[in-house]
Amino acid sequence: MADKIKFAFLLAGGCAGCEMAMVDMSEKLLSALDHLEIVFWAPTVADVKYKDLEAMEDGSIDLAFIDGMIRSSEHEHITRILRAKSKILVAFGACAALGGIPGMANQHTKKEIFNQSYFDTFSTDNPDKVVPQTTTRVDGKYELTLPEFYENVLRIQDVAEVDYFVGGCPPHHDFIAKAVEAIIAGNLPPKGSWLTSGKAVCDVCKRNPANKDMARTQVFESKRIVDGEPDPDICLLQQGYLCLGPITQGDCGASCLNVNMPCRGCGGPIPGVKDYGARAISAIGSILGSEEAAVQLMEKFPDLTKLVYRYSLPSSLLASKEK
Amino acid sequence: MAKVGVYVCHCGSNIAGVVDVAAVREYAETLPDVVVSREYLFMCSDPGQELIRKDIKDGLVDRVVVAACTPRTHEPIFRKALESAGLNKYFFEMANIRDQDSWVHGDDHAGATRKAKQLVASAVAKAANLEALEDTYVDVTQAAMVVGGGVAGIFAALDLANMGHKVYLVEKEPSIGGVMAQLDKTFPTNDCSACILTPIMVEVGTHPNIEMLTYAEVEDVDGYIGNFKVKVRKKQTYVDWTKCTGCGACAEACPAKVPDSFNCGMNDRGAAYIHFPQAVPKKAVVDMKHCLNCAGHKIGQEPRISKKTGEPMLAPCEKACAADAINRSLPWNPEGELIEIEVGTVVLATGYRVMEKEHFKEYAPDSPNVLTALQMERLISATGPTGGKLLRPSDGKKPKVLDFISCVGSRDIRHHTYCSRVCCMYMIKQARLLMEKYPDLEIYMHFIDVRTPGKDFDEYYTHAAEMGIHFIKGKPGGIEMLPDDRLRVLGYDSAMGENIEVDADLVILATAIELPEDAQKLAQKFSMTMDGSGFFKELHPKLKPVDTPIEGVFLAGCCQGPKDIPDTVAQAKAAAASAAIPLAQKRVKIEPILSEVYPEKCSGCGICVPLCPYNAISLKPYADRPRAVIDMTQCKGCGVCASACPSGAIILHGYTDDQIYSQIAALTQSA
Amino acid sequence: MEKCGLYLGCNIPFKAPDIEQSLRQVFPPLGVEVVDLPGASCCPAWGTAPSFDIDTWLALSARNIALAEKQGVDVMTGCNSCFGVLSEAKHVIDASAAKKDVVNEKLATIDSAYAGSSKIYHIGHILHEKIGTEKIKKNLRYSLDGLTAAVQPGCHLLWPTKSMEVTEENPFFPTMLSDLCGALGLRAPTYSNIEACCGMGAMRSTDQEKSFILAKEKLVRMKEELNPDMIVTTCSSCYLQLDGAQKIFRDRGEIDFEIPVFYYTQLLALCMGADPAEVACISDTPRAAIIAEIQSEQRRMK
Amino acid sequence: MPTVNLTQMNTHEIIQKVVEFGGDGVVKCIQCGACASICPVSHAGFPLFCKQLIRKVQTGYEEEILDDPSTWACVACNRCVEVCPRGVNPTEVIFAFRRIQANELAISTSSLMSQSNLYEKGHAVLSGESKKLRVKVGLPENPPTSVNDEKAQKEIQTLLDNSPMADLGIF
Amino acid sequence: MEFSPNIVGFACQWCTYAGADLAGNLRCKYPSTVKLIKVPCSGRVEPEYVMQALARGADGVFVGGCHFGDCHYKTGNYKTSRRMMLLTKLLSDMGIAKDRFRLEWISGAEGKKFAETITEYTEQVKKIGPNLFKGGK
Repeated sequence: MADKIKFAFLLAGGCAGCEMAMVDMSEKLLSALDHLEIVFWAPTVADVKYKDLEAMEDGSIDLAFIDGMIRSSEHEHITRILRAKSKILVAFGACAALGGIPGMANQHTKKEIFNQSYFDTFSTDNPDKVVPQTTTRVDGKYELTLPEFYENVLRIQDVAEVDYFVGGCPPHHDFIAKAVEAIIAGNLPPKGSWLTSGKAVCDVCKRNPANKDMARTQVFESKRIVDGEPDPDICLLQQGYLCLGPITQGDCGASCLNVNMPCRGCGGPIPGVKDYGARAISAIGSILGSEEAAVQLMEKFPDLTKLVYRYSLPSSLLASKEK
Repeated sequence: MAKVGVYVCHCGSNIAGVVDVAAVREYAETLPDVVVSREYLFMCSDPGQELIRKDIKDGLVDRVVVAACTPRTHEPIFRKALESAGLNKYFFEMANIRDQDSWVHGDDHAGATRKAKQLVASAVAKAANLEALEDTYVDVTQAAMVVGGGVAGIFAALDLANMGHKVYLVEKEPSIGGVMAQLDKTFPTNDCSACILTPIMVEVGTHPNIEMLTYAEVEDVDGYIGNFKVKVRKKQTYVDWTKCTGCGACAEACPAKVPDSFNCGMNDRGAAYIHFPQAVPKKAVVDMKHCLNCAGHKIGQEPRISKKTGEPMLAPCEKACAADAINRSLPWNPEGELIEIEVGTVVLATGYRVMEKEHFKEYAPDSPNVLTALQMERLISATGPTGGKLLRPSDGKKPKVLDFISCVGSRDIRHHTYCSRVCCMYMIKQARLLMEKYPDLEIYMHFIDVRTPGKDFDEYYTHAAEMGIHFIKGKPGGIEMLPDDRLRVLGYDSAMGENIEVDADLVILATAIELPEDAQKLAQKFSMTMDGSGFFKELHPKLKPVDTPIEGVFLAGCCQGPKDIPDTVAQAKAAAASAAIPLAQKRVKIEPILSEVYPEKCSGCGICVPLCPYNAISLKPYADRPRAVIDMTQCKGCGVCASACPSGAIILHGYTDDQIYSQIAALTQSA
Repeated sequence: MEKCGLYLGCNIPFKAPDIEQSLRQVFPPLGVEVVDLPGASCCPAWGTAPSFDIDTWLALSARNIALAEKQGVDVMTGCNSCFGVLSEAKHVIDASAAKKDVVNEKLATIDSAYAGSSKIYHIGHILHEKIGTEKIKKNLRYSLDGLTAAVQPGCHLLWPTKSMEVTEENPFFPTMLSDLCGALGLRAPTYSNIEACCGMGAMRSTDQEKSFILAKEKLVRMKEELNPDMIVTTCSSCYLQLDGAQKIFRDRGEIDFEIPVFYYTQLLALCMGADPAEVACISDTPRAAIIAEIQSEQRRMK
Repeated sequence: MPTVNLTQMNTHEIIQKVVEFGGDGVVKCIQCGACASICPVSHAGFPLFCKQLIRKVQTGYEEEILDDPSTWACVACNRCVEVCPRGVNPTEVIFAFRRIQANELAISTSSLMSQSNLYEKGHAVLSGESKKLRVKVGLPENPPTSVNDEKAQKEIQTLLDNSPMADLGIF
Repeated sequence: MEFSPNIVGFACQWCTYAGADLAGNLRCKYPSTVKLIKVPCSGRVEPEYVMQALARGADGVFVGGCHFGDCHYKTGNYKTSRRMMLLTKLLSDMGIAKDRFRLEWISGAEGKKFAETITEYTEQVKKIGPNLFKGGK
């Protein structure tokens, strides 16, 4: 057996859910650890500091995962460091690969976000109107610093070259296991690829009419999940619940569909798609049965953008607003 | 790496007079993938094409961009040039720098030149991403369909049949003949319409290659050139046509009163009727909408038994029919019969209607003495409501003063902006026929302009003036109703520059020719495009006058635009000849600009399946999973499925994502 | 009770106030409350602002319409010309947001604003469409059975249909006024030039003699074709022309007949029992005899 | 009438002017004559009715017809608008020309009276008899209009003062 | 220099592209701002194309198809209409000025309308000003 693979795991701007998913591999993680030597996984698993990472030699890490997105100068800094140290860098999970849920903040300016966070909410008590500064002098002598909060949420690939992408919020543990096994076996696609089956959720969804030898029909009325409990055996889209399964990579095994919830797109677009949201409205717009149905949809979903870009707004072709 | 050759056309001065052609050529040289860039006076000329062929043969270029007029007319020409030089003809792309540039930006030479450069860059970018495609061929069903049994349909059907092809002639009325059968005499020779048309109708009726489907309408069309599947509904006649001899006894016996459409509503016919005396086929129908169910004998029921006689009580039509063709006890299906016919080509000859007078409020439409010209035609016809006698509808008296008004609904933005083309001539014809028969009549005719451009037409008109018919240049703006049922036409005489009035017994309105509503519905079934005037649009106004955007479907007669009988017959014969070409070739080419599924990318979501307007997409197992597949013979290449596919598994050859993105990139490069 | 803003114009209040009086008397019993539009001006007449500057015309018209809008009522006019000017102005303003802005900019200088919420009706439309002949019949005290009228609807009530709230089924062969006459028991057959112009208005002020050509042709055809007991019109201009010109023709010996002329609501008021001294007492062509006949005992309804 | 040399006419300028003053239909006219046939102005015998005016404008006449009062005889009956098959809106062409005439003060003096009445009292038509007549029929001396309403008169004057009409010095 | 917008157009080959050619035949003048990309049907225009053009800095994007009922492929333009309705919403949510994107139905017989539409649309885009966004991927 060859040497153990030197492995690093970095949390950038996320919630650490992806790391929890990794742990959810359970026994499979244990057997994987036979092949992995964890050199950095702060702070969840290993007590290694940024400076320890900075001290490593460039290219000394074989494989690095990053979860979470870039929201601050700290995220960018450490991502760039890890990139330099790693032979293979994987953007792991929806935030890292697409911008994720936090990416929806790109519909708002930094100023709006600060106002909301530090002034406007009912529970905020901030009479001096204090907002975070990158540097603060305390007692006239101590200079304290904070990372800079960026105008926009960025993906990992916006600040560093990414070799592979994994979707999911979080990635499904069965799928992580497959990916890790493939990496260990050295069975990797060309760089820049997604580690994925390349198939949509529908391919693995037991509700897909095609999987039941039934014909798909057009949709005349859109529904939200609050509008009632969907029939658990029939395709949600057919029932009018805007499921994004057809547009989303299905390495999750249609987990949400299995619990009667529509897909919201965390798996990311099928490879080759340039813009997740645009592709989603093209597909959904196509199966609507009438002009009225399109109008009704927009009334039903007044914030359509946050529906179709729930996990991928920073990946949109029009990632930032026209100023 | 693609080797793109760019060829910029001067089109004489059409392009070069506005666009700096040399600058465009030089700019093209700087574009990626471009290996050679040339300009020439007329690229479509043989020496122009030779420039391209030589560069291909010399191995210099393997993709060709021509910047010239428009691909809509010239793409096929240049593709042929590529083919003859041994290059796949789909390695061709055109930049439209004439129709969409020099011709519309004549006052902005700099802007036109800048746009030409961008259009060339866009074409080059697409060209570099083009793929080789191959034409395929399918066999042609050896039969043709002609829709519409007027004079246009009659001649199209006869010519096709005489060439040896099986022809289905579909006509919505019980008889063929169309509007021409309603006409009295025809200009400019004044020969009797029925006399010249009837023998030809009989020829159609007896032709071994022609199957007439009268009282029938096209319900649905599927398929493509060479293999159309047309569903035709034969409406229920309630008369057994295999037995009916056309004697007309049922029509005479029928007590119902229905406005006779053949006589433009000027008299009544029965619910049981024969379309007109010279009908072909001469068969009766029962118009069930107006049937009175005499003797309580409803369709499909046994007759009641008379208490007096003990005999069954039959309706008069049943009793009158000696041939036993009318049997109301039978369970006639009101839906008639739906039959599916397979044909290789189709000629549409659905004809026209004239506008009703009700639209023209200023012309006293409520007066019975205001007639449309077609009503006038029936009024002077020997088979018309008065047996050919000129009588005033309000009181049956002989009129003394007649007044014709032209351009009623034509050349009028409230109705139709076009000239109906035949009105001037038929008004003059009617006036002449009337003058010849009743020399004491006073006849006035109001024109905006008298239009007589046909052979012998102007002589016909000037002779009418010599006969004493009064021609007045100026359109009347109104009619007043006088107490004695006469009509005061309020006119203006442009020649004198004076207001004039005519107190007329009869006013005849030359109402516009227009496409009937049912023809518009038919147009949708055949995916016809309509022109600005509301008629079926030919593929090219000059060079493809009987072709349509749907390959294998051709046009004849007034459904394509107003025209007279000689022009209609000429066009019908042209349409027949064109429709015969695929039949003679026995196979037709299918262009490869079609959609295709990459099954290994397909996720089987099935979203594409209900989108296809041609039902070309289905899900079939591929490596044990349901995957979409497109039937190439059904696909028309619209690309709606490719745009919808969430997996990007469908591509439309000739318009792939890569190709279009490269064009977007080129057009958003600052030029 | 439905309210309607009575737009008086110029001719009615200044030259034929008996018509104004008839308007004020007939509507309340028919269920329409007449609301005044205080401060209303000239519509403005075709020969004034509309002949000089479009925007000035629109602003003046819009100011009048705005008076009704402020009270939340529609406008009804007794004068055809006012109806034409106001309808056309409303049509032009409502068709273009830009025009509306221009108009409101002007109105802002006088603290007014045009919204487009009030419709423009002619009193004939209110009587025919809103009240209806059945309701009119129920309010009559005298019947005109056996009498014949020649009606004169007037140009501005007929065309252009594109800018009017209510239109005749066929404006070239109008029937509304004949219907309204029919409600009074009056026979009002059509005649050949029923739709023609009487020559009043701008034409009469430009060249009285030429305008009389039209008026005379109209009167002669009425006389020859119908021999009517009276002429009935819903246009104050036609009323003044046909009444006034008739006297002149007679004085000059150009015609040998006289036909009394009524504005429709005058006749209606008489049939409802109004005092002729209030509602029908100003005319050049004598009306006393026919008025006496109308309100005679034999004609009183049971 | 002397012969008109068409090449010496400036058609562009007058057409442009008519279009600017609201008669944009003038270029659509094909001289079919429908408007003339029912035009009261033509029937009454005025020389420059709708069709003639349009033709003359199309031909480039301006000075030659500027003083013709026929246009002021148009009662705006709009029947021509209703029957015109080309969407010319002849009434508007006449009014456009009237506006050109008005701006050159090529108008009758009697018309000036209406303008000043409108300015002073808000009514183009007034009558010296009116008060007497009104009292006779049992109405107040003045109707509830601008005639006796200073605020309303001020409003109308403001609108007119701020209009191009004010530049003509006719109030 | 006056701002001359760069407008990327997508035109169905049966209607709007033919209408644009007809504008040429009729010599109807319009600004040289729009450059058409020919597609078989407006239903081939993916919302992503519109976004890509805007992302790459096109000042305006124009999509032209057949009138309802006139689609050469029966129903393609209905699909276009529904997709573009949703796209318009997305673009506005993402802060793209309303007239950066325009959908019009122009038939092959409407050469004059094509010229008028482009003239009017160009004016609209001029009013918004240049697209400063250059983010195409």
